[in-house]
Amino acid sequence: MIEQSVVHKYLRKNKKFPHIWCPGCGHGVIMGSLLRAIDKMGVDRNNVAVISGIGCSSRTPTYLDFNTLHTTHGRALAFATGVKLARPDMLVIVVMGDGDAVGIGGNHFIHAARRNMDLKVVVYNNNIYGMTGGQASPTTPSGKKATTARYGNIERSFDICDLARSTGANYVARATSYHVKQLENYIYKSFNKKGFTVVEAVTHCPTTYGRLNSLKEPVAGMEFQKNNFIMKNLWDKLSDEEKQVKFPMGEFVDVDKEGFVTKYLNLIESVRQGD
Amino acid sequence: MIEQSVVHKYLRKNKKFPHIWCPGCGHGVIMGSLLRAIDKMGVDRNNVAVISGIGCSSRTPTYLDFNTLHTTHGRALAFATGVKLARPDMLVIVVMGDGDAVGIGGNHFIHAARRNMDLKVVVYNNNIYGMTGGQASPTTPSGKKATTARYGNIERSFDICDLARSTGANYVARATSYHVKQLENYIYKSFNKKGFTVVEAVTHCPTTYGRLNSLKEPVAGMEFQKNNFIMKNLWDKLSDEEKQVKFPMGEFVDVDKEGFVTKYLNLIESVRQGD
Amino acid sequence: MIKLLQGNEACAYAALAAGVRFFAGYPITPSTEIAEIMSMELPKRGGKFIQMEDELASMAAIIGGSLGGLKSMTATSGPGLSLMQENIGYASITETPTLIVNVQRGGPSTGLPTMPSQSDIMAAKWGSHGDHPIIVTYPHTVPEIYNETIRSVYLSEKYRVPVILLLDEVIGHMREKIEIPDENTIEKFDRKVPTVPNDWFFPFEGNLEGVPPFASFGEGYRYHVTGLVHDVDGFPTSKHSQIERFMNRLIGKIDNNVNDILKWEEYNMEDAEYAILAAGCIARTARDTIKVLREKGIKIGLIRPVTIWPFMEQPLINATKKIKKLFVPELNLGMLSLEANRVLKGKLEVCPYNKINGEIIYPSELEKFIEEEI
Amino acid sequence: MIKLLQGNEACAYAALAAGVRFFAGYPITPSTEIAEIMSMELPKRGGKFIQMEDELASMAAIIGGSLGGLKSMTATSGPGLSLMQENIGYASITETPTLIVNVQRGGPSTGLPTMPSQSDIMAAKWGSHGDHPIIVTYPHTVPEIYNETIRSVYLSEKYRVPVILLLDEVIGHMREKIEIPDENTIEKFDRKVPTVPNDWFFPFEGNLEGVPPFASFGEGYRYHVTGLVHDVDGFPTSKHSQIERFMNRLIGKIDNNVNDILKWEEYNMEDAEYAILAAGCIARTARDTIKVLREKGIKIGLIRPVTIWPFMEQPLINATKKIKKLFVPELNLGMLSLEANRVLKGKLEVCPYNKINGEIIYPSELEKFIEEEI
Amino acid sequence: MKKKRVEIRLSGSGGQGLILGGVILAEAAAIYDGKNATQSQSYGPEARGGASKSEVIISDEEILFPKTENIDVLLCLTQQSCDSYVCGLEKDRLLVVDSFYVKSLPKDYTNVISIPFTEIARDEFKTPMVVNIIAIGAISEMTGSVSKQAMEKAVLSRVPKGTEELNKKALHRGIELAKQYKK
Amino acid sequence: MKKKRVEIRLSGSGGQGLILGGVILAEAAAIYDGKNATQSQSYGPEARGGASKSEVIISDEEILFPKTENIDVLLCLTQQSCDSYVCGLEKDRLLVVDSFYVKSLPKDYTNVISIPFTEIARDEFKTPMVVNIIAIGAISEMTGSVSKQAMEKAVLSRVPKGTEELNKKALHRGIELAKQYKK
Amino acid sequence: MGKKISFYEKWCKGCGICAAFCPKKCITMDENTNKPVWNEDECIQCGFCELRCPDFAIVVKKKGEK
Amino acid sequence: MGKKISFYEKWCKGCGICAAFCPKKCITMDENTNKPVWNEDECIQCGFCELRCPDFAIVVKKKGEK
Ligand SMILES: Cc1ncc(C[n+]2csc(CCOP(=O)(O)OP(=O)(O)O)c2C)c(N)n1
Ligand SMILES: Cc1ncc(C[n+]2csc(CCOP(=O)(O)OP(=O)(O)O)c2C)c(N)n1
Ligand code: SF4
Ligand code: SF4
Ligand code: SF4
Ligand code: SF4
Ligand code: SF4
Ligand code: SF4
Ligand SMILES: [Mg+2]
Ligand SMILES: [Mg+2]
Repeated sequence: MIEQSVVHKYLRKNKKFPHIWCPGCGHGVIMGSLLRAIDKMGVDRNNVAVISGIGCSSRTPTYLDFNTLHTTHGRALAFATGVKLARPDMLVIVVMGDGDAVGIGGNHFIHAARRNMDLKVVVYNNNIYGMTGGQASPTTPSGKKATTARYGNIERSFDICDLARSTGANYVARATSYHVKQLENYIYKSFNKKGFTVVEAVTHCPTTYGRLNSLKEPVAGMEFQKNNFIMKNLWDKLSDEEKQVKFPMGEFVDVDKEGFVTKYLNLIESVRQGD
Repeated sequence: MIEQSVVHKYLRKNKKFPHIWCPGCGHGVIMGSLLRAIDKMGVDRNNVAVISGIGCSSRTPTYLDFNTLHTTHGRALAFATGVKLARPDMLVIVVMGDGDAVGIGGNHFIHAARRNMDLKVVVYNNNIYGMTGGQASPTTPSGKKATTARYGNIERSFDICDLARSTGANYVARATSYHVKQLENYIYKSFNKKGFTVVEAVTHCPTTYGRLNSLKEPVAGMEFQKNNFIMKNLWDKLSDEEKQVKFPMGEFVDVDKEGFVTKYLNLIESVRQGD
Repeated sequence: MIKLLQGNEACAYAALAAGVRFFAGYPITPSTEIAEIMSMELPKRGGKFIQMEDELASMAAIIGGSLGGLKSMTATSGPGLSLMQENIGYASITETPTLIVNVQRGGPSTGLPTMPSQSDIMAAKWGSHGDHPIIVTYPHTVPEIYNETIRSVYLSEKYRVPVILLLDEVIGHMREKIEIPDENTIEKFDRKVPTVPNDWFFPFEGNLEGVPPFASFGEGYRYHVTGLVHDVDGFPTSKHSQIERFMNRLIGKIDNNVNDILKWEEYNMEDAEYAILAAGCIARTARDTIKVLREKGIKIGLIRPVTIWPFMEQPLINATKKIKKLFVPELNLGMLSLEANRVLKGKLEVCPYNKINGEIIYPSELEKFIEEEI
Repeated sequence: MIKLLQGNEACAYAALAAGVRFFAGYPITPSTEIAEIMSMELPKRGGKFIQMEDELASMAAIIGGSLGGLKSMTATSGPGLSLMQENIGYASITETPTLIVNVQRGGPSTGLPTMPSQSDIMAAKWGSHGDHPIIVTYPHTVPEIYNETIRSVYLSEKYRVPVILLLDEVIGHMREKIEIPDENTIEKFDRKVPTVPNDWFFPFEGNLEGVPPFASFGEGYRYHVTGLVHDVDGFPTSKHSQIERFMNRLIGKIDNNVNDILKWEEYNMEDAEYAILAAGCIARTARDTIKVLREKGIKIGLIRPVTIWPFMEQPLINATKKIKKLFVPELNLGMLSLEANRVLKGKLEVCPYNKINGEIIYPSELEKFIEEEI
Repeated sequence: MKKKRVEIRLSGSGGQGLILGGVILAEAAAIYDGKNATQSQSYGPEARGGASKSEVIISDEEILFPKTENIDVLLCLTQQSCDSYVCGLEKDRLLVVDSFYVKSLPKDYTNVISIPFTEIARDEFKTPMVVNIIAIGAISEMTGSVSKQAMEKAVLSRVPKGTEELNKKALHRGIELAKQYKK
Repeated sequence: MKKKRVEIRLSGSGGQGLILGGVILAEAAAIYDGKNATQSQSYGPEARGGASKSEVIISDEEILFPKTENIDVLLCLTQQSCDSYVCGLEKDRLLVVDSFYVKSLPKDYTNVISIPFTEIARDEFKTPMVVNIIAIGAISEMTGSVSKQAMEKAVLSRVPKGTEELNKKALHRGIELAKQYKK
Repeated sequence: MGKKISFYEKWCKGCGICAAFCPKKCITMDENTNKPVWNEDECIQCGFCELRCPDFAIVVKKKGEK
Repeated sequence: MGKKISFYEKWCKGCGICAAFCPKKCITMDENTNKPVWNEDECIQCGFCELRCPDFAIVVKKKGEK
């Protein structure tokens, strides 16, 4: 007998599996972790929305049996804000690519964080514009190649977790498509919090980033993660030199500031009592 | 004989003075400091551009005898990026309101900082949308009133300096329209640096923010600054409680990371040598 | 209750009366009053107001709010309309009811922020890239603003289409007498919701009129919404036959229901030999002008589109059958007159009168123009 | 040099040959190759490439670049075009030469990102709010893309106006033979610069043709540029007479120079009884169709607009004088046919053939359609 | 002065409350007198600090064209507003100015009344806040387009709580002034 | 096979280099043989991982309509591409498949040639990289639309430095195969 | 495929991730089919191949389940 | 306006800032004109009234200049 995993429970039937992602694309791994985290929540799936922008990563909602919304490039958080305000009880999950989240969508990102809008963000960060074929994204590391940075990227890159932290998110964590248990765990923890939360899921794109930067094999991308991402507390102890080549993961922020939705519902309450 | 100040040297002749700003509006004070800083630079005024978005503050360029550009709301940094790349030697100054800079323009702000684009930003922060009549801006403090926040603002506000710092600016400082000598000094220092620099000029808008928040008299707005803004090193020593009601000013960042323009010119150099 | 209200105020109160419970917006002259009132009034009714970071986000948020089950709107002016265009197209292709109020000011670009204009008529229809269905309405008095706001919400919900309610600086800002109906007397309409079990629900399968029932998020119909061209099941398709079926239904919704959507008024047209075609504040000028011209013995009437898009093709042809000349005064370089020319196919002469200097057209000038042309 | 180039490649190389030295853009299918080539090639020529954070910023940056003295361009597709609209209006009102390449794909919204369409024709003209001058061109072969890119840069600089070069997915992505001229043989044109001393310079005072000379930033003319309506001195005005003068010149620049701006081609029209009006990839279909129909004895020709906006009003009227029926095949719901109807005023029947299923029109289907209609 | 359509322009500086004044005039006519009325005002940067204007049209018939074309009365509370807005007034129409602020009267106007609104507000009412109410009281009386009762109701429904009596007095003082200065 | 317009569709999986193959064929015809040629390919998500296609039209005359309408030859290097793209081919036209990957041949096609391109590449050339060159060698020969010299020049101008000899050999091996398998 | 592992072959894209990171090295990629093959005896049912498969092609039976 | 201070009266909007923050309190606002009036004798030419005037209506002669 063929077994099913929890993941399969939430995949849409007859929706053209296998999915469109390239062989070995990390996006599938993240989607699996996301689904396991949702499953752990034990919520009614009618009360879950998964919202995305445009990009390879943003194809996620297509496959999932929830209320799903595939919006315009970079604007997912703004759409999600509307959904959340209309349905304050709904678990509103927003999945975005790095370009989607902090490239074209950067303003919505920092404002949703500032408002502490009660949205659960998972950024699939492959350090590149995958869907359009490998142009530099705001997280492409300096010196790395992209189809619009053939001579090596001269721009600096955003640290998505740091941006989320400094603009006010309640919960911020990072794991990779290799560190799949941590990833699931962080996503799950973020779902249990109010306010704006961000989990950065570092992932590998063999087809574009990989091809241009000697990580063409899916396994190579994950090897890189395995060897170079270390827990934050260990990373903190590294020398400055080592810090240049290793990357921290773990939980960066875990606070409980009041979210926008709570505040607004309180406002309604008080205005109505004032009547 | 009627004397002229250095400021008058740079004002456009016959351009409808007095300017359109309300009586006592802090924007005029900031513009004065800006002009004195430019004067100190001793640069050829043909080689200075002053670029703005839309808002009361963004009327600044209209009055100044440089290459001036009054663009669309929130986009000044993107326009300025083009000007700077076309004219790498030009001193490109970007003046924006708080709404312009970190409201609608937030994405350009964080990306210009990330790129360390060689632009000299002065944000006129009056904590409100002045031009349109007093709607909440992303810097309106929580609890304060605005015409779209009659019940008190439930959103948190951005700390512009912190946003500039965390996204990579080379120089970040804050002064107020009351602390006019510091203001001039910080602006001057920023002009002498490469890369992205931000001076936040905290100012008062008697007409909108003031009217709605019991600071209707211009003098009251400046009194508030005088009493509540203190130098960063002193502020750091305050108790957490005191920190809630006082505001730090001074220089927050002063580093010398390579700016985008330098990097691009080097790229051209190396590509051409490669030929 | 009789009140003296600004056009923008009437618009906001009408939206509330029509059941709008979500507003997301960004301030811009001359539309800001609408947002300001909504920020005050919505919480009283349990509704939600949010000032977004820009107009792109505002349009996105109201689509989200609408999908979440709330009647949703935004308000803006020219520059904001341009910024909303991408997401207006998204509302079109996803068939999400949304109301966009656009109070016109002088363009292009920042243009003349405080002066009247009618130059967004074309942008309202064609601004978003690609063929997309849209309805545009344009009242001319404060009481009509009230009614048209309600009708626009209604059309938007009924046809699952973004509706742009055009106002202009003149009618948006002027105060006028209006008798406000009791909110309870206002016709209630609710979205048509699916009536089949979950598994049988095809979210984008049109009924006879072409409009699918609308399941809000959270109601148990877990379907997919995308801005990609999609099949009846909501999933992206690249099959040419499915694409064609989808596009035909999308556009057909409007094309097949023009009679229901179109609204226009005729004044003094019974015996008219000449006619004016005008909308918004200029229709007010035209009506005054007609009074004077008629006193002088000139038989002239007014045709006033209330629904601007789809354009009143057949009604205009019918109304002008006996007309010798059609005058089209506008605060733009000729937008309604382009349409009139297209529709009338040379059957009668179309005389545009275009004013773009930031001022309304005065009855005296229109009178003079018409007298000279006759 | 003979090469096999993609349309997008030809566009990029032509822009370089035309002297474009600044490109700011944001990737989007099916236009991305243009940005990719520019990022490689510009530094070699001392030019600047920057990938901006979005399309709004891209359009803004090239306006800045152009004001700084570099010939500047961007490239995008439908959704990006929508996002650029506000700043395209800004380029119009500030008269800043800029080239926007828009490679059309299926809309609305995200639509059909990899399929051909011609549905941005209207958005190219009307997308930005307010009346604004703009020129739109649309070649149909790879060699013509090369030439039209150069002509578009030229028109943009000459008339100080944003030019939108429309391509479509078919011609943008196909590879075709092209003989590339030596860059040195390409006609050089430079901006007309002021010839008066600083103090005497009125930056927005039109010469006889309506186009003011253009002083780049840093050249000693310290003037003011604003998106507000402004007077000849560049400063905002709210005087009605100045507004009117300004707007008339702005629009007049194009209206008074249509003969110079318009370009179109006629094929087999000498003895034609029927005609096809088609542009871009569909003009290719039409030319093949005409061959077949002519073999069958049907006297049919093609009128192909190369400048799409301003529309070829008079040339179309002239070319169709003896024509019985005009066929207008398009990959949209009828955009050129709307214009044809407007211009021809019922003088001959306009038969649209609209395909919106993501596929190009095949010669065989067009042939069948025409044969049935004749 | 009895006309079907009366056009009134109130002008002054931003803070003088003339927008509210116009609204009260229009509400008096439209809501309490059962006539038709429209009110509009200038917006934008020009309205900031400098001169500002508020226009009221009152008519027994439906008001369509909503802008003033033949102003019957122009009120100017400051010199700047007088300079800016007098151009819309025919030479023989009524011009009412504040005698304290408007020192240099425009040439050739034949029907000018100069009233010390500001001084009266300051001296008699001890607050400049009522200057707008005094002024519209005078204007309503001069044009005869709105009834005293209607004006009173409109004023009371619009002014801040606690200031009703003060404003009512101001209104009546204005009406009195009109009678006193009427030519 | 001598025709004015020859339409060729090359299909396989993303990594097999058929886009380049198509470009080389078209360049050979257009640049080195002085004919006209166009090349186009499928884009988008469908092109990712799964089946991909590249189309070449070669003609003595000007090529206007740039898409295939009457395909003369279809090459399929994988089963998936064969399943996806065979629909455009008339039953009597030439279908060339890789005998290793394409096991289930579409029904009713009367003109099918099955060649072990992949195996030859692996066994004789020790690299799968040349499979596209072998295949276009065969196709060029079968259609007779491009000269051997032109093909050689086109291949040499396009392949990475250092692999010229290898690819030239692969090309000739393809041409040979065509002769060998020709019916 | 036996007791411990269920394998959805049709969904597998042959990326090799499962094999590369199996702690017991009990997965090998079949050279011809480019699909994984399990040596179930060695498998400790850690579940990592399932968790890391981007295509949901693997289900590992939980330890103890039968 | 004498030696130490030049005052552009036409540009002054009467906001009172100069008067409020003069360290020597030597500026008063005229009640009728709502414009500042200087008591130049007290003035130490610190320049603050010039620096803080939002309307560039004040020029303070530098100390020592004549
Ligand atoms: C307005 C707009 N601009 C550009 C695009 C083209 N586009 C589609 S996806 C994408 C980038 C995707 O990158 P990312 O968000 O990192 O997702 P990934 O594909 O890497 O998962 C771009 C630029 C678009 N669809 N819309
Ligand atoms: C796209 C667009 N949206 C909105 C506006 C309207 N608008 C003009 S200025 C402004 C806010 C100005 O606030 P800020 O930038 O803080 O400047 P201030 O006036 O306070 O100096 C707004 C919303 C606009 N001009 N364009
Ligand atoms: S292009 Fe990259 S991100 Fe996109 S599906 Fe392929 S591997 Fe994944
Ligand atoms: S509204 Fe505020 S910011 Fe604008 S000019 Fe007046 S005081 Fe200054
Ligand atoms: S990880 Fe999954 S897709 Fe990759 S080879 Fe293993 S089973 Fe196949
Ligand atoms: S469950 Fe663990 S041990 Fe077993 S095959 Fe998978 S990865 Fe290897
Ligand atoms: S600070 Fe300037 S504007 Fe204000 S009162 Fe003094 S001189 Fe006048
Ligand atoms: S210069 Fe200084 S002391 Fe003199 S008046 Fe001005 S502020 Fe006062
Ligand atoms: Mg990415
Ligand atoms: Mg502000």
